[in-house]
Amino acid sequence: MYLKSFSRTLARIGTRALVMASPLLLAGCDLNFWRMDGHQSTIDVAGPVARSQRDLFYITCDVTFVIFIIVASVLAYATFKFRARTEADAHAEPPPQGHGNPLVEIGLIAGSVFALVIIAIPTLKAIWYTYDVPEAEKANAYEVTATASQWWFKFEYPKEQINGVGPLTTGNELVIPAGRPVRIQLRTADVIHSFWVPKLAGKVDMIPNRGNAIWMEADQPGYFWGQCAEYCGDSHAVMRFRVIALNEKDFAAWLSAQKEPARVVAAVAAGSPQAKAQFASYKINEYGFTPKWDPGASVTPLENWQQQQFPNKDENPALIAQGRKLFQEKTCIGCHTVRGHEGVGITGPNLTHVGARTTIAAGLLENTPDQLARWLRHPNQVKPGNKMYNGGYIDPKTGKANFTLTEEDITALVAYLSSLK
Amino acid sequence: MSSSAHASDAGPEHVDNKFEIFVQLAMLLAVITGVEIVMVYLPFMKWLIVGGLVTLSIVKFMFVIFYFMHLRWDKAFCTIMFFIGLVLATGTVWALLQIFSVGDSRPLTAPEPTPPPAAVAPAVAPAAH
Amino acid sequence: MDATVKSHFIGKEEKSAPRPRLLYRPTAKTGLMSWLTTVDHKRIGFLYGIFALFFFLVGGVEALLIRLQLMVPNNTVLTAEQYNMMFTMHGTTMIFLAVMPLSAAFFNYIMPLQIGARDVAFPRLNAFSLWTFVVGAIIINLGWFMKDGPPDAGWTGYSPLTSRLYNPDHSIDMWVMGLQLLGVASIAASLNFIVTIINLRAPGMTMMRLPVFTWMTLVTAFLIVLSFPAITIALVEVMMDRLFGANFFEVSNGGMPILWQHLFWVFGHPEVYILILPAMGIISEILPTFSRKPLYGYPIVVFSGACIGFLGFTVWSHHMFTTGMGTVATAAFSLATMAIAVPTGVKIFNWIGTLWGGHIQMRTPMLFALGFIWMFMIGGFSGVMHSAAPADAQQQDSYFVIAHFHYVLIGGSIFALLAGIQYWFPLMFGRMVSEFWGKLSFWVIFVGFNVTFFPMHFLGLNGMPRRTFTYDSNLGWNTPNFIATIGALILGVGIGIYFGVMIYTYFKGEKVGQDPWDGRTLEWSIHNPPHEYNFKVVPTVHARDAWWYEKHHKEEIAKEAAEHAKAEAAHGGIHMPFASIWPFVTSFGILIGAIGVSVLDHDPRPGFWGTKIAVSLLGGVVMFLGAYLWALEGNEGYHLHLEEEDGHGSAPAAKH
Amino acid sequence: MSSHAGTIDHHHDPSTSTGIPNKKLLMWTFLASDCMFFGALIATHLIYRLHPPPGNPEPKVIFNPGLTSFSTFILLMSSLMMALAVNAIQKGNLKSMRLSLLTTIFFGCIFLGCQVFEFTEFVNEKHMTITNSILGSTFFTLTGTHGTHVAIGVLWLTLMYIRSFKPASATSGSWLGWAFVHLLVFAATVVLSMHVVLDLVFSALSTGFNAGMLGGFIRGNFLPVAGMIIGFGALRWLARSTGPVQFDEHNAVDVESMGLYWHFVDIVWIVIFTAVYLLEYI
Ligand code: HEA
Ligand code: HEA
Ligand code: HEC
Ligand code: CUA
Ligand SMILES: [Cu+2]
Repeated sequence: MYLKSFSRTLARIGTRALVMASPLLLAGCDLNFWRMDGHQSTIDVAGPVARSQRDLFYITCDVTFVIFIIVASVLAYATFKFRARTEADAHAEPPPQGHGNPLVEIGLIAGSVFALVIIAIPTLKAIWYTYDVPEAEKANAYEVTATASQWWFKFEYPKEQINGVGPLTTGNELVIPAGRPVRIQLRTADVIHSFWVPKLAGKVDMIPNRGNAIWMEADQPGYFWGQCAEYCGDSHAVMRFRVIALNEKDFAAWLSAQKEPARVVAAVAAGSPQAKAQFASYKINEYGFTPKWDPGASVTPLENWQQQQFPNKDENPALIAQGRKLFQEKTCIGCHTVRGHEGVGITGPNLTHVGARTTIAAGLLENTPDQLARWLRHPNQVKPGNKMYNGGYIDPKTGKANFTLTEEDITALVAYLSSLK
Repeated sequence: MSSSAHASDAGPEHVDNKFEIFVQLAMLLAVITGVEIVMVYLPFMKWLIVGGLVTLSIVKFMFVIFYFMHLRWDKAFCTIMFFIGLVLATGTVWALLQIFSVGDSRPLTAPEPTPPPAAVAPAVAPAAH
Repeated sequence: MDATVKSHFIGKEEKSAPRPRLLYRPTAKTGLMSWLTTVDHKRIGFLYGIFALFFFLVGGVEALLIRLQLMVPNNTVLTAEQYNMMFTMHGTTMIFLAVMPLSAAFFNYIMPLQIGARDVAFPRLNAFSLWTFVVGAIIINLGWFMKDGPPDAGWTGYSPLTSRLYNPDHSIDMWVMGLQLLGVASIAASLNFIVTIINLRAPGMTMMRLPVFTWMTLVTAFLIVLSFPAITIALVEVMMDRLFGANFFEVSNGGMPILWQHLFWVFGHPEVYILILPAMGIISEILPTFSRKPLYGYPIVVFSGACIGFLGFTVWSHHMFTTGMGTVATAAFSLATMAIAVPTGVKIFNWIGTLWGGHIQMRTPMLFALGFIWMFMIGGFSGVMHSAAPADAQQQDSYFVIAHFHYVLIGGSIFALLAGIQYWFPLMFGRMVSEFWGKLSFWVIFVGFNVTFFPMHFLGLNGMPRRTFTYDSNLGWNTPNFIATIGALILGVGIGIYFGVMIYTYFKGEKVGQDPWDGRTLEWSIHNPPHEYNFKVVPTVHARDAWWYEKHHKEEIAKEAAEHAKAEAAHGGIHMPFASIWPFVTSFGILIGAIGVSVLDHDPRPGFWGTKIAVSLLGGVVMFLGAYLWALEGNEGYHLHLEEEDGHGSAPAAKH
Repeated sequence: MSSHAGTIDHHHDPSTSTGIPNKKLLMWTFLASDCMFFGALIATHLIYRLHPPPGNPEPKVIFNPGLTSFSTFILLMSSLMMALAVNAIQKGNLKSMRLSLLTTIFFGCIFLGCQVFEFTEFVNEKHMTITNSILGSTFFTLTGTHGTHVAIGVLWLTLMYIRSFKPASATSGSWLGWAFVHLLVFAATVVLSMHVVLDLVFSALSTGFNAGMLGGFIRGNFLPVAGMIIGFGALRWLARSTGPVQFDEHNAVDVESMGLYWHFVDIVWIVIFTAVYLLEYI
């Protein structure tokens, strides 16, 4: 009787599951997700630290998988073998009332301990390995300081001092040398954040009043996705960043370019700025974007980044000059630094070379004129609660607007920001 | 039941003695406290004094729980019960102090200089100066 | 041990002398008043259960909203703030308002029956625990109805996100105060359970004869009384910071936010065992019953339970592997965490041993129990993967953790609790859930659960962080998220069926007689639904599976019971505690005070009697009066004489 | 069973499985829990002492060893009195128990008074507050929580003391009313006298103690002082003997459980005294 209802149940569930799954198949979903080869994969790794962590994970997987197979087979066997199959069976005399066997127990405990030892030894090794740059390579390690704020990252290069200004500072895109260990000091300006570039290394938290550090190394030059991994308030989900690893030569070139003050675009042709407000409009509450780099595209993300380093072709100097003026007038300078130009603020990311980044707003938006305009138009919709809105556009105490940007202003500002290569 | 027998032998004599035990114990505790207060000003090695203070406190502690709180006369189970909490609490406090005394836990605001923050710092003994 | 002796410690007989008006003992047996004043452990257990199931549905709806938001990339079902409130409330609700009270419901209802007691040691304290739990739940959820909104700092409430600077509104105050009260309620209830199990066992019920569920109740109660103080202190510190400007977590004055994490997890890890041990206890009751065999290796199962409880206090920092604790601490906590796999494994092995050679009856509770073993094992294995600290650096705060703990929490705790409801339903209400619908609900839940949470392992390893309200479409997370959402809907349907069937059965289900499963422990020896006094005669226990033994030694037991009945009658009959309104009043005072402290604004006007202070004080006074009158009314009871009652008693002679 | 004989075995309760009375077991379990409670608080304090931020006040400069030693001694003596109270009621000696309880309450109040004095001094003269430094936060929270425990203990002792007057023939509601009156008078008297004594100490500290100052003080505080004296008179009257009461050796377990709590508060202070105060002086 149980059997009958049981099989009936199974049949029903089977059909049900099929019905449920069909929209999924129809939607043409990528059913290869189990390959786990996304931009933030912890499996498809690109550096020694992440590799040691993944290999340890594989060991834990193997050991537990073997145990699972054994235990599960015994469990399944017991369940089917000792099932009461008939009504009579179920009401038969109870089986012998045995109470256990100490030898079996001790054997199983010993087995479990043994399995754990197999996991424990590589674990200990990896703990010491991932803790700090290996002694032999210490001298070669490159030092960077990363400071998180709600909801963006500041990167400082203490070795690259700029006269009278302090260390080289960038935001949201960390450029590091490839093939060389990098030691990153992790700091935070407000709450707890966590620094995570899955392909290069597991995360380490950025905790107030605590001097954490992480080390990582990229095997090859590349473009890596990172994300804040500790819940840090409203926009935690969109607190992202990128790491760009360059070979020694490119890295040196990049450093010297970055140390330059902001670019000034000379006015070639005089003429009134042609303001055009023709950017796409966005729905309220529409976060994020769909970038063009999917695996298999013709341009790799790194190539894309490299192209971004060159000045745009059709720059409009008048518009840019107008933008530069607005940058001052609209008090952007209070929060942002554009070294060599007017800004001195440190509340927001350093924008000296913002045009040379591939993303803005902490890895959230692609750095295109469209997206820049969108950011300037609605910083709060793109990134709820961020300080550029609360504090920049509106005064959080009074709730009054500090200033407004017209579409013309935005066009000019976008032109200016895009020119900052 | 065995308890009746137990009751009579643990009964009256003990009860009468307790008054004196309690008074004497209180005197003893007062003296120990006095010794402790004097001890901190003695010019001995730090570890010796800390050790002495901790020992004396434990002695006081034990006297109070076993006499004033009757653990001595009660079923052993009460002692077990209390010690489960006491041991776990002591262990947890100890572990927390250990964790916080390694160099990695040094807060950034701590006064000692050592410029590279996460560098190895000497472990500091709890609350000892 | 002579259980019939009336002790002076219980209180003296009161000649029904006229009492002060305020101290009249409530006598209502039905109606609202009877529920507010009840001290009957079964009614209290029932109320716990109802509240817990209600909050389970609330938490479930929150979960579904979470899943809907994550169904497709860049979705806009919820705003960022709403999403953050949702997962905070989902976690808090499920853990503190669903699983814990549901376990407490079973502790209350089943445990005294299993040890042959007529009630818990402190019946009024028990009522107080219940109402204080309700008050805590109200305070935590109050935010939904206020402009401040519910808390949104995660169920772990990591400082400094909970400070005034980053969360200026009252939502965090409510969270802090609510958790504080839940702590008070849990500790009070657990103290009660500990004393009950240690002291109120029926004659012959030695510790090593306790049913395993009762043992796990005991271990859980110990975990609660020993771990909750840590979070209490942590919450006090947050409260001092928020209300009085103290500096515990204030970085500008040298505070260290990391301290919160330590204190939270000193509580938090034992807490997860608080969630699973009762479940393991339930499983250890169901498997033997439906295998018709005693539990394999009883002493080892008990010992491993205690062992898990103890080890649970030594591993808290495995939630903090990414906080840069240094090598030695990380290694120590990593190894200690792995060690827990051993006692847990022992339990799994012994459960399989119980099945081995049995006559396994595939009834609904058994299905859930077997499902539990499978799912919990998978969850446990991903736990072991976490315990390898460097590997955890990649998994921490990713969906891999979400997968891990939903496997142990749903596949573990919830499966076992659902099994327990099915298992004890006939005892509680005298009706039995239909096999077909019960099994259907199991399979839908089982499938839905796995479809929801298995893909999350892949999501986590593919780098999706938890607590993110949105994600981009180019990271390879779309499909698993979509599948998970479909799974959650299936799960929802399954739970819907389960609840629907339960409600139907409560009103219309098939009636069953006593002991329908051929049970092994004492709760099956009584009439169902149980009488107020549980046992007509306090049973005498001769063996581990006491009821099984009684069923096989009928004459001997019948004789013994008759003697006991006589002795008890000579002592004035069955002693029952009076009902009382004062625990409720005390909790009500706490409610007022808590609202004063956590919800009201500081009164800007000068003077002592700002509304905040006034309301808080008023609450304090009501609470004090409640407690004082509670103390003054005394703990006397009355006596029941069963002659006039119907024939269904507990005496084994009277049954079958 | 012995319970029906003249003497009661106070360490055995035949109605429970272990023989330990329920209340006592409850209290011991609660104290086990409270160990974790104070453990977490003390750990917090010590951790911050381990890592004092710059500009944190130096405890050595702030603490007042004389006062603390005095209040430690007082608390020890209160523990003694508490033990004697339990001893007395176990023998059925109600009068002696009441006296011991009152002395315990008295010592408890002195301890609390010392703490109020200490806190006032730290805040007003040493300028350490809960907000201006981490030491202030941890110190005031830790010792304040302990003080709250003491205050709850005093309240409990008072309630127990009042309950010991419940007439054997409690046939009407009148006793309940009197109990409330008793409690209110007790509370008012305690608060008033602590107020008066502390004021006296403060003014003695500022002007020196002599007869003239005392006269001036009494004149200046006529109402509180008079209230205090009336309060004591009323308490004496409320405590007059009115025949047999419902409180005897059967209640010993109540008193004993309360005693366990009180002693525990004392041993917590033993730990605090060493860990928070004494260790700072080495
Ligand atoms: C019911 C609740 C429950 C249970 C029982 C467990 C059980 C375990 N948990 Fe889990 N855990 C949680 C609930 C639970 N957990 C929650 C809620 C979180 C997240 C909190 C948050 O951040 O919000 C968490 C997070 C969590 C982390 C932190 C992850 C992170 O954030 O980085 C870790 C790390 O070690 C961990 C480990 C373990 C281990 C080792 C066990 C072990 O007890 C498991 C033991 C069981 C087995 C191993 C299976 C059976 C055993 C055998 C068949 C024997 C043979 C096996 C071996 C020898 C391997 N858990
Ligand atoms: C016991 C604890 C418990 C339980 C039972 C659950 C149950 C579920 N949880 Fe759980 N969850 C947690 C504890 C729990 N969770 C915790 C502690 C967190 C971390 C919080 C934090 O980060 O702070 C978390 C976080 C969490 C997340 C991650 C959020 C994030 O980090 O961004 C997700 C995402 O999918 C999720 C999903 C679910 C789902 C789908 C269920 C399902 O099992 C729910 C099933 C129930 C229902 C579906 C509702 C009942 C049915 C009806 C009302 C019938 C009507 C409905 C229909 C017909 C559809 N949970
Ligand atoms: C109150 C401070 C404040 C003001 C004023 C302000 N910003 Fe910002 N800005 C920020 C912050 C903070 C961020 C980082 C937001 C994030 O990503 O979370 C930011 C980010 C940006 C970015 C993206 C930078 C990057 O690397 O991701 C741009 C571009 C920008 N701001 C431009 C402007 C312009 C143009 C103005 C003036 C119209 C302005 N900001 C005014 C605070 C401010
Ligand atoms: Cu920063 Cu999350
Ligand atoms: Cu844990």
